[in-house]
Amino acid sequence: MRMKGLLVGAVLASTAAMPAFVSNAAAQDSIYVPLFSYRTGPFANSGIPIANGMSDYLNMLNERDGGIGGVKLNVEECETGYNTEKGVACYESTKSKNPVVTNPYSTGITLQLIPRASVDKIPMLSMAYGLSASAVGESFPWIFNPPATYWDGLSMIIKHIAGKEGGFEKLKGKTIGYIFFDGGYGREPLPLLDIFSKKYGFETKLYPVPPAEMQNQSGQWLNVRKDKPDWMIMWGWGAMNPTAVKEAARIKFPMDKFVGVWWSGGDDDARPAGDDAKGYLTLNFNGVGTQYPAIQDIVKHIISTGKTQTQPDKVGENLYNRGVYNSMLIAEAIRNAQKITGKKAVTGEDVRRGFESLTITQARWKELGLEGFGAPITNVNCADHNGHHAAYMQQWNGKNWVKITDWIAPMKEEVRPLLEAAAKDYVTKNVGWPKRTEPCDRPS
Amino acid sequence: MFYREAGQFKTSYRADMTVFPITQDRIGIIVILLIAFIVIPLTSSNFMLHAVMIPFLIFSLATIGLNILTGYTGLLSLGTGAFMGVGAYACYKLSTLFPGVHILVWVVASGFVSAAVGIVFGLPSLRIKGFYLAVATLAAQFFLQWCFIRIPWLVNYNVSNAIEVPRRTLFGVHITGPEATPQARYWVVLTIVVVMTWLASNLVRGRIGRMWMAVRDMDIAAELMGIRLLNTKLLAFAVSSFYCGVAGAMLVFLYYGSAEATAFSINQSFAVLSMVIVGGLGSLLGSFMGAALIFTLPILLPQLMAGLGLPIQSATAEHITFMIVGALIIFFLIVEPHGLARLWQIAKQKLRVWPYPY
Amino acid sequence: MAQNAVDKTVDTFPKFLLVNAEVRGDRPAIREKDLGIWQTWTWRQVKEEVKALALGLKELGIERGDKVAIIGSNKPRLYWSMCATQSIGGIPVPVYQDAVADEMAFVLTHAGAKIAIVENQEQVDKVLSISDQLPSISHVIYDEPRGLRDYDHTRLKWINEVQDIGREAMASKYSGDAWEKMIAEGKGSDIAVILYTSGTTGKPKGVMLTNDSVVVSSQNANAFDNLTEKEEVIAYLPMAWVGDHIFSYAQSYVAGYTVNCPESPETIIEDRREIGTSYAFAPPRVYENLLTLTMVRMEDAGRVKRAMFQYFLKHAREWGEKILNKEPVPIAARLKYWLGELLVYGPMKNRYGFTNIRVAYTAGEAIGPEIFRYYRSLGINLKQLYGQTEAAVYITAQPDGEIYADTVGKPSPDVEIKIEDNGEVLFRSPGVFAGYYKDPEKTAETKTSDGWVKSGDAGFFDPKTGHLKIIDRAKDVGRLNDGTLFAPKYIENKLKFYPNIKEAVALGDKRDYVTVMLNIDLVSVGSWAERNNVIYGSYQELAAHPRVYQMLSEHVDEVNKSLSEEGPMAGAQIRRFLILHKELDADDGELTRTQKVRRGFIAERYGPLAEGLYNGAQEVDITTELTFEDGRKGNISARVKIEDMNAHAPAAPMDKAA
Amino acid sequence: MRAPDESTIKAGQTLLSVEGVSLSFGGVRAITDVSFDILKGEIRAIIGPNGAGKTSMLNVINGFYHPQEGEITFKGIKRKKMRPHDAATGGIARTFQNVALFKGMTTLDNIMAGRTLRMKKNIFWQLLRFGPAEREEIEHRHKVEEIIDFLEIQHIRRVPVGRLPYGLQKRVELGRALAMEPELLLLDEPMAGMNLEEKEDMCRYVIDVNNHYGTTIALIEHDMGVVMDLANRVVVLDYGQKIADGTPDEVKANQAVIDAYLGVAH
Amino acid sequence: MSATAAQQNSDNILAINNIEVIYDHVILVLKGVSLNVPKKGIVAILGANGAGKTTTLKAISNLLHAERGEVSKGSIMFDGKEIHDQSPNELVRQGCIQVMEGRHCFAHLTIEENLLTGAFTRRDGRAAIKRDMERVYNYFPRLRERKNSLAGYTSGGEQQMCAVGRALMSRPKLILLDEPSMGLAPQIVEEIFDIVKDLNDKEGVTFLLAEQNTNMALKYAQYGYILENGRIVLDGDAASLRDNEDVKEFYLGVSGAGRKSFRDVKHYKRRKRWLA
Repeated sequence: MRMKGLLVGAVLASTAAMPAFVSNAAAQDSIYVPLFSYRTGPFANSGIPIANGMSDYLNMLNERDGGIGGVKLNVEECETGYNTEKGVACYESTKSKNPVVTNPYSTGITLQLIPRASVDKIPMLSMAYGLSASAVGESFPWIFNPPATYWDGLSMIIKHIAGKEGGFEKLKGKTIGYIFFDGGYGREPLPLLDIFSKKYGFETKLYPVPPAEMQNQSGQWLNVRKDKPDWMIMWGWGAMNPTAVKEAARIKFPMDKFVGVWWSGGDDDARPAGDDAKGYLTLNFNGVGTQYPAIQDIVKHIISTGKTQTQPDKVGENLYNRGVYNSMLIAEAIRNAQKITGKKAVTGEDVRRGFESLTITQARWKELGLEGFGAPITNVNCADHNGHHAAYMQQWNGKNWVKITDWIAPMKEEVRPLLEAAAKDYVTKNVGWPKRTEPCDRPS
Repeated sequence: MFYREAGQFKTSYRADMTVFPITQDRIGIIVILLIAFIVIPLTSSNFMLHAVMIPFLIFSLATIGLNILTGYTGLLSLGTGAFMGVGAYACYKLSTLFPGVHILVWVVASGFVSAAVGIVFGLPSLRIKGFYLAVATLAAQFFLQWCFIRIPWLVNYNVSNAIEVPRRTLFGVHITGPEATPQARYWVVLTIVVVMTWLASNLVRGRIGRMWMAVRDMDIAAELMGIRLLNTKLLAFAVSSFYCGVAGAMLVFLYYGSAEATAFSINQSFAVLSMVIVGGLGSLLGSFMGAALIFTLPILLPQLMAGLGLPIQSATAEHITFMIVGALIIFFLIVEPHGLARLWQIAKQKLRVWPYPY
Repeated sequence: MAQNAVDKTVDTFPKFLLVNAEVRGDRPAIREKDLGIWQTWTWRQVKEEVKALALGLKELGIERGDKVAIIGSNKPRLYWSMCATQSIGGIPVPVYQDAVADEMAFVLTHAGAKIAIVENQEQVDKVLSISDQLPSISHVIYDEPRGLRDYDHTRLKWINEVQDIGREAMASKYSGDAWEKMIAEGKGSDIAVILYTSGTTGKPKGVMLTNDSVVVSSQNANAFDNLTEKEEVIAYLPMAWVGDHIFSYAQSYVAGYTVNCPESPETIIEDRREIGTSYAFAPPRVYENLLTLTMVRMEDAGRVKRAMFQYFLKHAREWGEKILNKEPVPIAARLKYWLGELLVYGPMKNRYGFTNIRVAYTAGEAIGPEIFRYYRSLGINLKQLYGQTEAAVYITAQPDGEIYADTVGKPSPDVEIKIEDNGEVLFRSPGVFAGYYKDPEKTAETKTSDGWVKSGDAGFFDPKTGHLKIIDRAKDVGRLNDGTLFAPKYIENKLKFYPNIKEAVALGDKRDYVTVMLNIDLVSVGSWAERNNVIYGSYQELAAHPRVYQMLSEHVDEVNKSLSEEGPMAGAQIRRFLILHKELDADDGELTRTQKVRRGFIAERYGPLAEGLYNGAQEVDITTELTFEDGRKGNISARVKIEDMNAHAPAAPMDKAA
Repeated sequence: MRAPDESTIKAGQTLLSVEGVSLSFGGVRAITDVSFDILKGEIRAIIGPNGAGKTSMLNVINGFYHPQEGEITFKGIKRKKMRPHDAATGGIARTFQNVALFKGMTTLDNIMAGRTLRMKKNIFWQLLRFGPAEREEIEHRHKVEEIIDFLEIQHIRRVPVGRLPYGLQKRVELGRALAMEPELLLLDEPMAGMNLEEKEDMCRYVIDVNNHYGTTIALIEHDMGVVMDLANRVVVLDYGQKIADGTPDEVKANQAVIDAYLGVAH
Repeated sequence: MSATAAQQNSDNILAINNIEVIYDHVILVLKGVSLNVPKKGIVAILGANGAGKTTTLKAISNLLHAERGEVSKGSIMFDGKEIHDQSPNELVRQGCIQVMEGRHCFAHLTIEENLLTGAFTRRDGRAAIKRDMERVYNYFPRLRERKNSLAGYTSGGEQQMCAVGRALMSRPKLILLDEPSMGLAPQIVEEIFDIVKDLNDKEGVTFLLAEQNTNMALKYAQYGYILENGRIVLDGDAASLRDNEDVKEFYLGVSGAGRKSFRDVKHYKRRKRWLA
């Protein structure tokens, strides 16, 4: 029992040590932005470029502009390993330092943290992942998931397929396969897929990939070969993606009929299959490449000065730029918050308001040095925390992603009712879910 | 050294058979309990309580559960994660089906569901032993996890396929859901863990504990004592699963707040098994020590490194933590293959004969 | 306790039992480690047990004045037997349990015991083996039935059966307070107990002590050290020895404190630790053994631990006694002592079972000053006393705060002491014995008509402290042929203070010079041998080892040096010595049952060796007969080497006054 | 140790008999048509060379092996085969040639385990461990302490038996068997690997158990001195067959026994 | 010959000097044990269970670690070399092999295969091994008869022979034999001891045996050590030990009136006087 005593002692000692650095970080002349990231664990291949892009952009703002509105950003990464327990631990360890936003970067962690956001008054950005229903601002005032939901993504993919097939009516009798990560993330599109399938008369084939089996999909692809679907749609992440691409190439599935969601479009997802992956399609909502002035600023201020972990040749890759997009949203929300409140050192509550009035017009994109990097963000407001913005389709040419379509708008009218219903369902199941009390800044 | 046992004598078997026959140990445990119940919640940060102490306690309980099966009864199981999951899902279903009943009732009741499931999967243990049994429990793990993912009824048809924890109170204080303060949750967890540890210690010290150990050590002789092997093994499965089930329910209701099936994956089984092994087979104290080393250290180490002001990237810290924890586990297992509990036992023995060497 | 001291009507031990059962009926009277725990009897329970036993004995024919022999190690039922016997007017005669059958036969016949209450099969066998010499014994009662089931039970009875007989009698013949009335008939002037002293010469003598003398002696002793009913003592010394009778029986009945009987003689150290005695009594040998064990074990400890131990021991030697004596001590020394208490002294006391000790006594023999100071420096209030069976123990004792390693203290309460011209110590007190049983001649020799008892010891009062110092047995003090004073025990004690030397026998009276025969201490020398790579297979081999001889000759030389500095003793330096090939043993008659050397007997038994010491031989062959407990004999033979020593020139005594 | 004898069988009557028992493993005959009986209260020795089927015989008696032929009658109940649980509840206890103790448990717990059948309090009382469960535990602890005292193993009460030397393990195993308060005690080479002193102790225990508690004892032993001094009757097996049965003196003089086993007349 | 005398004798194949063994860091098992085994001798270690006989053998063959024991003091010299830090198989190669108590044969191998495993450390070719096999069969004709039987199905005596035979296959100079008579019928015990004697006479193999069966041990050994509580309390040549009163009383079971009956054992023991 005494050992336990020692242990408790050690624990006490460490708690005693903690406030020291906590108070350090919480100094009022900076804005604390924790970035949950995962550079370790099974999803590290996707996690590393995103983490790099996220922190490089914010650090670039510090270097180039001296932060936002003259206030330095205190950027701190917290390693989650894509593990829920560690994510919760990260949330707890950062919470006390007055973060202005939570950036969980994992649907699993997001789900755990959604109920806490309103209690702890920290807005949470789950950019195009997490709980789709959280787009309903009335029910989830603290959660933001722009620029689009998975349902939006699915609708865009169906739209693209219909376009290729020659119209929605041509979908009738077709078979569309859906290979997905067998968890909350991959399962979310299922109801909409069901609706579409009924509406347009195509048959769906489901190929779930259990989390433990991400790197062993031969069974699923054997079935794909047997079923011979006309199209394959993929909702994959991490190691699941390159495996699926390789497997698809192995069974000689036509790669230009294989479409992934935006989380299946990393450079490292397609590259291992090399030329065999040529033609593989994914959705994307951020630009690829280093041609953007802002990206050049990152290279100048961060990459070339060595203030980063990023390898220079990885800058501009899809997921790296995805990370930049994510940080850009955070930065814009903070900037908005400063504008709305007139304060410099803004709080979580302020930033929530900043998110609710998030607008990035074509012009603003240009101001940011990111012209054409993303579709204009125009629809985020108190009621809609997502906006259902457009994305485009990109294709792997064996070396790089190539943008092959213009912005494709989602079928918002199909998606929105589903969202409303899901949000309602969530609220009824979670008895005692708080009613929205937060005021709305932009009545428009 | 501080063990001064002169003058501590027993005049009855009752006194001789208490958990802590040595006064210094009794004082020690009281001090630890005081610290645990009062000092820690009053002085620790929310992070400490929520991210360290609560899961540490919950995993300790799960480790006790597995220890009952593996350490005391000698039955190797790789299904701990799934049995925890059964507890979690059972608790979720029960608490949403009967919202009127107090949540803590369901936390405990979910243990019984888990126990029932444990008994079913324990049936093969009469015929198979060792690694073969481990494989059978592995099947349980996969089957149950499959159930968690495939049976939407278990999650009340949530699209996210996750359990979401309802808000519940105890004496008007939130203990589950986001409004529950870490302190409140910590107290609830601590109380349950302390009570269940006490019950487990009663059990393993009595007839049933001896039956388990007898089956573990020499089943032929046990049979000759009139111990029915199947009943004894199934009882071990039931009790073990009960503990794991309660731990699983607490994990979701008092720690995560919501959970997906992945929380109860094979990794969780291995984690708990390594806690048992590192802590020491057949030791309740070891269960706590194992949980502390395997679970708490990886969380505290990066914090400590950051606290020391080492300019380390979070991922690097993570890697270093991995290495340190791995090295520590190997170190402890080399120094003492019977786990931390045995290490402590030896240390205690040395303290008792202090300053003599033997 | 105060109430007992005042109440003069309570003058026998059975009466004290009744008082205790009344006043502190629920307090523990006696415990025994048995079946894994300390089985406890309260005073009230003891009263019931004793009553049943007493009436059982009565039924078996014990009448007023009859003797009951009690043979065995310290067991509750044997202690109860004493009180039971006393309660019906009988006289208990405890006998040394390790006595061989012949010795036992003498005592039992001499005392004319009617019943023998014995511990177990071993004692039963012994008594039965001499039963043809013991016509007076009508019954043998045993405590532990193991192995005795198939014995002829015509004269044999289990003690529980005797109690059953007693309980039956209680229901019929002796209903009501018949037994209490029997107790009331007892008087203070009745003989309470007959204790046979083995004596270093001759046949044992039966010392008769009256209730009055034992009670007074006990009351005074309790008052002297403020003993209360809360004391815990452990009874492990032979019941036939006056020390145990007083400490574990008489003082306990008078003060009402608890006596604890160990599980077996092998577990005493363990049992003492469990109980944590508050009041302890032991001959120097016990303290020596404990210290030797400590030193041997610490030799095996790691370097750091050993260094720590030595460091704090040194500090304790410097300050420990001062702190114990409540003298002013600098705060730094106190702090360091406190740290030492935490790290060393406390744990050591714990190991010894002395954590709760209030008073500890050593007596019977001189204790090495180093050993004495060691215990005191740890904070154990170890004191010396001087006592005799004829005085119901207490003659002198050291009061708290007046502790000197080389004195035996001041006269105990109510004791008068005078020193005869020849140096012999005489004492007079209410505690003195009534006489030797069936031996008025010896009684008259020892006890004068006006109550003074000749102790047989030579001693003097230290003018500085006013404490008594004992030199030697008066009649042992002799002269060398050149007329030099020769006090053998004085020399032997100096030798025995070395942990390597277990026993020493000094010869020299009416000889040309002093020689000694030594016994090595196997634990201590054995451990030394291990550390120094000295290989040995047996005691005999180790004892004959040249390096052991060399080591001991250094010790002898140091003793010679210290003798040379002590004026009159300077002439009595040791000129030759040898190491005996076997350990001296009471079974062979070489030691008394209280472990004192019987010098004359040894000189005779080892005649060839004694001769060799004086005829210049370098080696002597000897064959010695051994006696086993069961009376069988064996032989052991050896060639013993004799070592010559040089004497130191006498130093001027005034230089060494300190 | 034993409660007052509740058996229906009186001293001198047949307690157990095996009739025509044959046992084989995969065609290899271990025991062939062996019959003998054990009388209530006697010490019955089974001797024979290594591999003669002595241990197999004990395994048949307490139900580990099921004979292909023959019958076992125990306390008047005739059956084709015994089951371990029936043997235990019926009052048969045994020790093993190679010591089958619960190695990770202390001496005390091992012997306590011997009392499992006599402990009744259910798991809920066990969980709480006060009231009835504790009283039961204390009551049995007392019995166990008597056994510990009887076998003089107080000093190893708290030592895990795996750490004990072989001789003491044998003693603990005897203690565990005694804790069952058996009517029939089967001892498989209780004195193997012991020196004289330890054998003497063990003999004392065996005699005491037999004498004081009236326990019937069947014992396999190689030390002829022990067998001759202790046994009332001796059955001799060789290659699975009974070659002699009688008093020690008769067996000792039997030529077949001398040839097969003793070598020279002892 | 006393131990001291024997130590100076350079003909000792094994010399143990003052070793101490501690188990589990805190339990002292052997204390200051010294013993010598002369070349081509048979030396017996006698003593009760737990006296430290097996521990002594294991200390020599370096098998203590498996049981959490260690030699904390002293030295062990085999053939003039310190062997404290040599692995058991290195020792076998040098000619010191232990036959463990309880005859650990590989139950699922045949007798012949078991014997072959004993030649595992040898590098001198198949023919030599074949010759040795023949030699073993000559000493143990019973093994030849059963050479194709699985060791697990042979009798205790045959297993013991197999274990000794297997040890012989490594061509040892010294065999440490732990309890060769345990659990064996008297006839077999004699057979095995006869073979030991034979091997000693004809092959010059040295034996150090730990044995409970004092009668047998002192009949075949030339020298004996008696261990009690981890110390040597008595040693001497076999004849003198047989004459020692205490050995008679406690180990041989003879007293003045001849052999004692096991029926008459007392509940108390005569005090040992080893050291007197």
